Amino acid sequence: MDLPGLWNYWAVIVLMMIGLYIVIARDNLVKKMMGLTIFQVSAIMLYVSMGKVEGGTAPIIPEGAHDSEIVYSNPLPHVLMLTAIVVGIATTALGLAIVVRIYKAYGTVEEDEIGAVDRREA
Amino acid sequence: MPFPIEALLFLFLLATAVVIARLRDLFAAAMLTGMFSLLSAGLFTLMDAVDVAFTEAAVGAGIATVLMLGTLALTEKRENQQPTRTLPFVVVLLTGAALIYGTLDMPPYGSPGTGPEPAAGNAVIHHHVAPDYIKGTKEEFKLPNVVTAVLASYRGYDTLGETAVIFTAAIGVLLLLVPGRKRKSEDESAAPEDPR
Amino acid sequence: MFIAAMVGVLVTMLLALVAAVRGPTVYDRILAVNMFGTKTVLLIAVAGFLAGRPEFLDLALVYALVNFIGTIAVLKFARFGSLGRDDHRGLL
Amino acid sequence: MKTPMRMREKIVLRVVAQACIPFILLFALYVQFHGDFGPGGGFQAGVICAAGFILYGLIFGLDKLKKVVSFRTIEILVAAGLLLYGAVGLLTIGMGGNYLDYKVLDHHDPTHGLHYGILFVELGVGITVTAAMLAIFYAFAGRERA
Amino acid sequence: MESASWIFLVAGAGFCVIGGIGLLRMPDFYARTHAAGVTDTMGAGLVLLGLMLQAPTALIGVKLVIILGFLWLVGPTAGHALFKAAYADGVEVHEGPDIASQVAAAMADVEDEPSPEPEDGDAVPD
Repeated sequence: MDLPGLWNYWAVIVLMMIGLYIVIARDNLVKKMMGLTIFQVSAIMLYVSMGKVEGGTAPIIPEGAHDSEIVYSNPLPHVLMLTAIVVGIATTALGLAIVVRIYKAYGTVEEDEIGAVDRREA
Repeated sequence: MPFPIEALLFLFLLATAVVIARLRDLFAAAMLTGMFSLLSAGLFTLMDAVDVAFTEAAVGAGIATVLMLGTLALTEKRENQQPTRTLPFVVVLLTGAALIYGTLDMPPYGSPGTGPEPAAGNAVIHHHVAPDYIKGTKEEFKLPNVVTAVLASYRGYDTLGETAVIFTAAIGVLLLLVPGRKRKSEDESAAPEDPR
Repeated sequence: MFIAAMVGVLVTMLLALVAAVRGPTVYDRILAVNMFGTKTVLLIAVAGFLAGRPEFLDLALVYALVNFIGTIAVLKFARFGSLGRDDHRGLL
Repeated sequence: MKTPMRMREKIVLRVVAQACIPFILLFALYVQFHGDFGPGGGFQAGVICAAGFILYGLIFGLDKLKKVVSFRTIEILVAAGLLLYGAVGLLTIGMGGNYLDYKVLDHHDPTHGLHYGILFVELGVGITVTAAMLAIFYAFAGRERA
Repeated sequence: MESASWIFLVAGAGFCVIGGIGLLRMPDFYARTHAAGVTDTMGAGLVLLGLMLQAPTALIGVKLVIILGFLWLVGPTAGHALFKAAYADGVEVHEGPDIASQVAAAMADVEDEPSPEPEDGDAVPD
């Protein structure tokens, strides 16, 4: 253990901030969705890394070990994040579908150009 | 020993994320997103979250890449050049600093949940329901996979809700993207009538 | 010795990452990403043995499978710019 | 020169895909029903199953995939999985328990009841996820460029 | 048994690294496919073989065999498809003019060697 014990949170936060930067600083909507994916993965990583126990093993009880004392990592974050991933892809798909519709309506997926079209029509 | 491997994979992840942020070729960025998902799935495995890794690999690298490519096929493949802006950068730096300040009270990575008080080196997360779930899965369910037991039974309502969300999202995508289904089915039913 | 294999796989992943970032043509990138995927399969397999619980090899199989599907999708997109069509223009 | 090359291009990928896809679907079933014992479960199995069909669609074309699994089937299955999940809950109420209280499913041995409940609930999740992912793929791949 | 497994593991890791270096150093795309193919078949094969020799139960060994079989089936197929797609898309055979002239000088007879290969349907780069 040479690194400080909180290194995992810091790495996750840097990752999260890269995702956030893509979401707020880029105009391209598809790129924004990619940033959202990065953000989502890092949020999941935050929870999963909290559930890790030093010297623990995956929360799947080995055969014939029902009575022995094995340290397991915390299964609760795994369960919550498992569903979060699938819901995440579903919502990503919805977002991408909206992007496709926006492209059809405006002919562009760049946010500033969409704003320009809106202003012209208003 | 797994420790440096995880840190190294984190470095790979960060590098990939930075490259995704900088690339203007969206097609290459989509490929790198798939790679990013595979990497994070590997990291999940090293953190003992086998089921999460399973899902992330199948979803993130498989379906998400296909979806991104499907979107790119219907829209532009390149991102416009845009001026670098300072405000988002400042916002991100401030948010990151605040979050890092927030982690200072967190238990160190991998700390077990021993001891009664949430002191340093004692992760509260391992205290409340998790030990009960593991014990219950062993004694009541007699199933090896704790995650499945919690997912389907202890937190069955959650999972029902998540399934409903997936259902809703699928319906939403169909409503948004499948054009004129009503008209099309009328056309199909009208087609046999036309020759008559 | 699992460590040696692990280090080898990690170094290869790094090299593939560099190639994926650098790759002058689209196909170079696809090649590097594909190679990266197979290396993650090895990583998971070796990591299971390293952690002393090699039961989770299903994961590695999923990685291999997903990697193949991703490569085919990317390739189809790169060639034809569309995913659904098969209008006898030849497949990949 | 062009035409025979295309023919050959078709052959290698198609043969490999034909060899792989049955095993992918089998693997999805394994993940679905082995989820109690190893890593896996409805979510993962659903995605893998959908990935198998998507591979078919990528290699043989969306039209052929639609002949295998029609759009109408997908639409029905998306709802059917969720309804199966809900129906298990209603069944447990009907058998005298609480909503999603699987223990009452087997009067002799509550543990078996739990196993049945998990099995059916995971099956419902698997069906919904498979169908939802396929529906999304159909929606994206079936659309012509604007 | 154990030492044989170690030899396989180290050799596999070595092949992986060599392939990775090749991926970066090879002059053109088609040569790079060969480098990547080395890691997919030799590297992965040897590493998995080494793991197989240390498998604690038969089931794990069988799973490793399945993974190996799948990798060997799918890796060359993906490489083949990639090769074809790149060739059909007109990716240049030689990138650096320097290397091109060197190769041309060195093997004047085999100059057209890379181009007939993609037509050969079974020639999977490995």
